[in-house]
Amino acid sequence: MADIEVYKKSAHELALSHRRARKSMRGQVMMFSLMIFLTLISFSIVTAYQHETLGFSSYFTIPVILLFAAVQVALQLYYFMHMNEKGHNVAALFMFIGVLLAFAMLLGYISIVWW
Amino acid sequence: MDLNKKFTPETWPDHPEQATLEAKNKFVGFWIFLAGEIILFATLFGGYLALKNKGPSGLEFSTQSLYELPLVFVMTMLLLTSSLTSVYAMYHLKNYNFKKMQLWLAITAFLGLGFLALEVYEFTHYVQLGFTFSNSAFSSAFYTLVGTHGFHVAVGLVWITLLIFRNAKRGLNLYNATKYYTFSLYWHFIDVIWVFIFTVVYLMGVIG
Amino acid sequence: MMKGLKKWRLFSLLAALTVFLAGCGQEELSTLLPAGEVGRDQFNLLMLTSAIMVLVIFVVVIIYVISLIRFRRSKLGEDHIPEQVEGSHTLELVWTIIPIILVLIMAVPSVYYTYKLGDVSAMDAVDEDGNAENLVVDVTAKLYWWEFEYPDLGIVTAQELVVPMDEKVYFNLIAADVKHSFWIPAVGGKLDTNVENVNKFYLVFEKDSKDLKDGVFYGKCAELCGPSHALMDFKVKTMPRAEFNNWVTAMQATGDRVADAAVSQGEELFAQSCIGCHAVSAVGESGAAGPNLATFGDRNRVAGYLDHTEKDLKNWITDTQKYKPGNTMPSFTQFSDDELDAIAAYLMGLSVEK
Amino acid sequence: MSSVAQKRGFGATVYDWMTSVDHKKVGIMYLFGGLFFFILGGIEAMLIRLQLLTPNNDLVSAGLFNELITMHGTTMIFLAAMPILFGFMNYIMPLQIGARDVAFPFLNSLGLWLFIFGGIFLNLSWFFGHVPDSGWTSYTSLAISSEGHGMDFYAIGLQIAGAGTLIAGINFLVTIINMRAPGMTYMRMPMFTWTTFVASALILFAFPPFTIGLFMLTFDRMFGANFFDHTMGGNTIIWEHIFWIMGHPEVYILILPAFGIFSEIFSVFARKRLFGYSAMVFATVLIGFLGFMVWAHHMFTVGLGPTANAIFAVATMAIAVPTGVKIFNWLLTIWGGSIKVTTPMLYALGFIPSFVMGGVTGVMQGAAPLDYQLHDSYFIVAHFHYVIVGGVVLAIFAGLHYWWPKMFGTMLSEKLGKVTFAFFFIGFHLTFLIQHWLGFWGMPRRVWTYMDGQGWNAANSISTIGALMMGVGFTVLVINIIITTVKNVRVSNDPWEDGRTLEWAISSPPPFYNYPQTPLVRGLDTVWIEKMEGNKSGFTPSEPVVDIHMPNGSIIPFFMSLGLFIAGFGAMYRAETTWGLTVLILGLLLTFIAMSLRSVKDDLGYYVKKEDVLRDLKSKGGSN
Ligand code: HEA
Ligand code: HEA
Ligand SMILES: [Cu+2]
Repeated sequence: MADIEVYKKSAHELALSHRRARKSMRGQVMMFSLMIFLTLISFSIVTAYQHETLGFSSYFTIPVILLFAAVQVALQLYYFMHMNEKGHNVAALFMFIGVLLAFAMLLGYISIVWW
Repeated sequence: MDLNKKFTPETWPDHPEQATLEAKNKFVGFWIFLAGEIILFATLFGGYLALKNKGPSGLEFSTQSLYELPLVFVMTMLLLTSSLTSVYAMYHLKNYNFKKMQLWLAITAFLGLGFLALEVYEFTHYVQLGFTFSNSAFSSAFYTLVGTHGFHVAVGLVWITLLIFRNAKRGLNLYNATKYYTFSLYWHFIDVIWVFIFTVVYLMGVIG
Repeated sequence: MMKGLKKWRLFSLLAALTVFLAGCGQEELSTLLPAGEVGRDQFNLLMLTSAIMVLVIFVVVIIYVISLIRFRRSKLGEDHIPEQVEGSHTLELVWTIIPIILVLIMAVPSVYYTYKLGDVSAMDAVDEDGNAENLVVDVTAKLYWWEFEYPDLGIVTAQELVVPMDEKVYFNLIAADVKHSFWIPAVGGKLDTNVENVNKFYLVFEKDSKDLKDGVFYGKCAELCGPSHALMDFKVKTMPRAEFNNWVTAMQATGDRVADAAVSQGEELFAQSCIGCHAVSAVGESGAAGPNLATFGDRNRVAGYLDHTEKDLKNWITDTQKYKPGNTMPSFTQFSDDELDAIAAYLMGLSVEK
Repeated sequence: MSSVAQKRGFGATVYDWMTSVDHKKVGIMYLFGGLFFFILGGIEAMLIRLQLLTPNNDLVSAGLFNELITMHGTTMIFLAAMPILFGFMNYIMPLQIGARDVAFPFLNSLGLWLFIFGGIFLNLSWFFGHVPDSGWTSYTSLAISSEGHGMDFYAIGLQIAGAGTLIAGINFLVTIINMRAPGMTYMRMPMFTWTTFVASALILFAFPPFTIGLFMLTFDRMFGANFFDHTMGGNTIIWEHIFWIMGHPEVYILILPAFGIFSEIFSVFARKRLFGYSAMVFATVLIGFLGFMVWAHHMFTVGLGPTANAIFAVATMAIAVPTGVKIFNWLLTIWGGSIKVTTPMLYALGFIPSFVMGGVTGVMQGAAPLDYQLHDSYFIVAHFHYVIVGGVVLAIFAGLHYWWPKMFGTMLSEKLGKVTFAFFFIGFHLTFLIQHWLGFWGMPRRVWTYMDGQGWNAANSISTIGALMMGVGFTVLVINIIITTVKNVRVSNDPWEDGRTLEWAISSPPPFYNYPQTPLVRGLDTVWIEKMEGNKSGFTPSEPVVDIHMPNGSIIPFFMSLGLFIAGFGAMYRAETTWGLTVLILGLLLTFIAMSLRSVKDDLGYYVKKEDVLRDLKSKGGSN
């Protein structure tokens, strides 16, 4: 719309916002390395399981890789997709309901209604 | 909105993706759409889990004999990295640095293309082995789940290519900032789904 | 005068009774006249829930009617502005809690019966000699007909289920082509016959079907399965255990029955044209393309629903698609009238009860 | 407005409607599209009932009967009831929150055209002679083995229409979240807006699974997949789950907006604030949520095992509680009010006992062991027509009478309205009450005929007579609409005189930009508050008159939908013809090109000049 108020930042404010952005970008890169790390672990323990080197049981491996997947997803959502920032209430609400229903549905399938 | 309005880094708003009502609508609408996509993929995962390794008697293919982790690992790395590059693009969007943003988006697209090429390679490889779409219930479920994700990647690629070319001359403005931003949301979401695919389909498939 | 009045009273009582009984439907297929334990459990649940529902409707209607009478604008005047009440926490609490209680009253027996009716643990029980303790019937639903196999007795029949009274009869249900559903309304309902897995449940038959109008209970297919879904009826004969044992023996004795071309013209024609799909011996296994006809003469219906007469039988043989669209039996138009008579006579003679 | 349109010539008018992105025009098109399909579905219902009039009837053949019930169910649910409700949502909801349009006008039009083309696609099956015939539930063992292209029409037609539904749902959600007028907090939103919100959220989460289910069906039937072929390892029960995960929320998608319509009507014609507003909101949300947790109650007899049956039975019964809260709140709304029995109110009053009767039979079916007897019998048919016709259809008729003056600026005849009600209401109970007993007496549903001598004859005849009465009632409604339109007596802003929500504060019909000035909302039932405080217009602006930004119309949605429509035929005939694949590709290409055009072209809308708005205001006598 035409009536966007254009606010001109002072040089100082501009510098500040750039600094903030850079800082948050550094955070993103950190999170990225964490994701890569988790992925690596997941692949390694499954490979280890495959080659029966370390004697991992599937009861250990499967929950762990699922947990790692959940963590990665949370990182993506909260950092890369900025759900940690404000103004995301609606987004968070709908994503939560979505996840909840998806979870309930899958749980229902797998545990009680699927043969 | 005046399209010709030129911004400078000083006048560029902090949240360009939500600066107008139209932009806010798109922003909220896209998130809501993604929430629907969660359920869509959950249904696919449900179907896949139910039909995993199910086929006619004498089914020759199983998750354990079929999947190859090294390839999947490379694909995963490509897609994860492309997620980071699109974060860089958004970083430059906020800083009103159009050129760099386009550059990072192009890199993102290339990584995505690499991913897609590997997926096509994987599928053709399986088909050559005889694991076709009609081979069994398992094969149908596998191709549909992974293929739907692949289709999303392809859509994303077309989308970003159009955006990059369309705006090359126009530069950044409040009208297209949201378009870029929703693309990046979409791209991250594709990554989220992939995380579950490589975990539930491939890693858990290899375990058995 | 007095007498006339009495008569009139008696008459009206009778009338009321028939209306009431008609309100319950017909004995051979009404869920309101349950003829076995399972159906009775379900009927009791029906009565309980109906009572609660009537109560709910009653309460709602009372409030509704009173407010309609009391608060009409025509009574209150055109300018009346009622007080704008926001709500009432007490009232809201009341109409949240009372329904919760009502729901709980229904939920407890529902859960109880769900487990009770789902309990098939005794199905595979065997006595010391390794014989099955309970009667098990394997039901296969096929496009518009039903096959009943008694695996422990080594016999097969079709279209008419024969069962003993006053004991649990266990069923294994499956469909051979598309999904159907197995339902004997008067005895208890109902379980789907899926294509990919066997469903198990039990029924108890407590009434002798001899006393019914047609001498049988009606069974229905309750899942849309194609054009002739409506015609996929079957019948159930119940009898005391001793009679049932006799029936089983007679069935087992048909083991060496074959359609012998030398005996009669009808048998010869049957051996040429029909034997590929229809067996005439009840001994064997399920899985035939057409219904087993060993007891055809004892049956109550042709093709599950037509009158059991030679005329209907001949009509059926010559034009199966007219009577059951979409069924898998071809029509036999090549027979002459004499030949048809012969086949019909032969089939009507296939019996184990006479 | 309409006089201008007439001067412009027929072609231009049609083009104007085809390209319109105005939520009011889109709403009207939804409404009439839905009514058209309602008549189709109604004619199918009449044929069903006529076939069942007597035993051994052969008015229609067995195969045709299955096609009729399938198309009746599918048409009524997806193409009649839902679109008509979308029509109301589209037209009324933005007015109620004081917005000038929906959040995505372009997508709104796209949703409409997807619905229309999907509906046409499905119904073209009649002309191709391959009609869906596996029931509206399309259980897959039958749907997979069904010959011809009937089920393909079902799968693709619903896929297209379903995409439109999803788009509409998202659009409504965003509209309500982002575009409420100043002061319109969530807890001041009219009940109809709230139910629109929750129903849209249900659409958001219920339709994606169905999309997947339909794709699986399409792939199985047309592209050689094996999801539902058990000989290849497939599993037909997956379809049943997916269908009901959509199907159960779907029935609440229908009933919640109906609840919303009645909530408005009760408080207007009882002149009283909705009793327990916050409890009503909470109950709506709770019903929506529980709606996702009960899908397996349609599958009690599938053999899922006692544990699953028990859990779903209890969850199902739980829904009675929030629904009861709503019923009693309505009762307490009219209690102590000043009830004026207008036609809309008549429908609302008819709704309460009818819906309660349908609802309680639902709870009976929720008792799993009892449902073993009731499932797939006529008892079920009775239940769902009681809730759907006694709830949704009565709401649609009520809404038509209630909002007709707002939408078309002229009042439907009250007298004819009451005649319609009498025929329809009596006919409805006559048709469906007796069906409960048919179910008890062992009559399965979906039977094309029944033998004599089972004691079902009289009841079936009564049922058919009732259905014909409904037909008469509906015909009177159509006559009413025609007469009213011809007479065209104009009405004021607030023809019911007791309007409480914002839509009654602007002219009937509203100008295309809705509000000359965005309103300021001062509480629940803001117009009522204003009127009570002596502000006759019921309206307080929140801004001076300024230029108004409006979206441009566009023909692109039409072509996007057309492309999918064409592609559908290609997909269907791909295997057996040489042209199939080409048509499939061409259709998709058309859609794709239309989409790209949309995204490449800048479309920034236009402005209504302040002076024009002021002039409009003056010519209306400065009423607001
Ligand atoms: C608008 C549509 C609509 C609505 C609102 C409902 C509402 C409900 N439905 Fe219904 N239903 C359908 C449409 C609808 N249904 C359709 C179309 C089918 C068949 C599909 C097919 O197979 O083709 C179906 C089938 C169906 C079945 C499956 C039956 C079977 O096939 O075996 C069941 C089983 O539990 C069920 C239950 C319920 C329940 C518990 C409610 C509840 O929401 C009702 C709640 C309301 C009340 C209970 C009344 C008011 C409450 C009070 C006054 C409080 C006090 C009450 C008590 C304590 C009981 N429905
Ligand atoms: C929104 C949903 C909806 C609505 C409104 C209706 C409305 C009606 N339905 Fe039905 N129905 C279903 C949804 C609905 N239905 C579903 C989902 C099924 C299950 C399908 C399946 O098994 O797969 C079903 C099944 C079904 C059956 C069971 C079929 C069977 O199992 O064999 C029957 C039988 O009586 C029936 C009857 C009716 C009748 C008489 C109406 C009436 O209320 C109709 C009223 C309509 C009118 C009165 C309009 C008539 C129009 C005219 C008369 C023309 C006039 C024209 C002009 C003036 C221009 N419906
Ligand atoms: Cu339901």
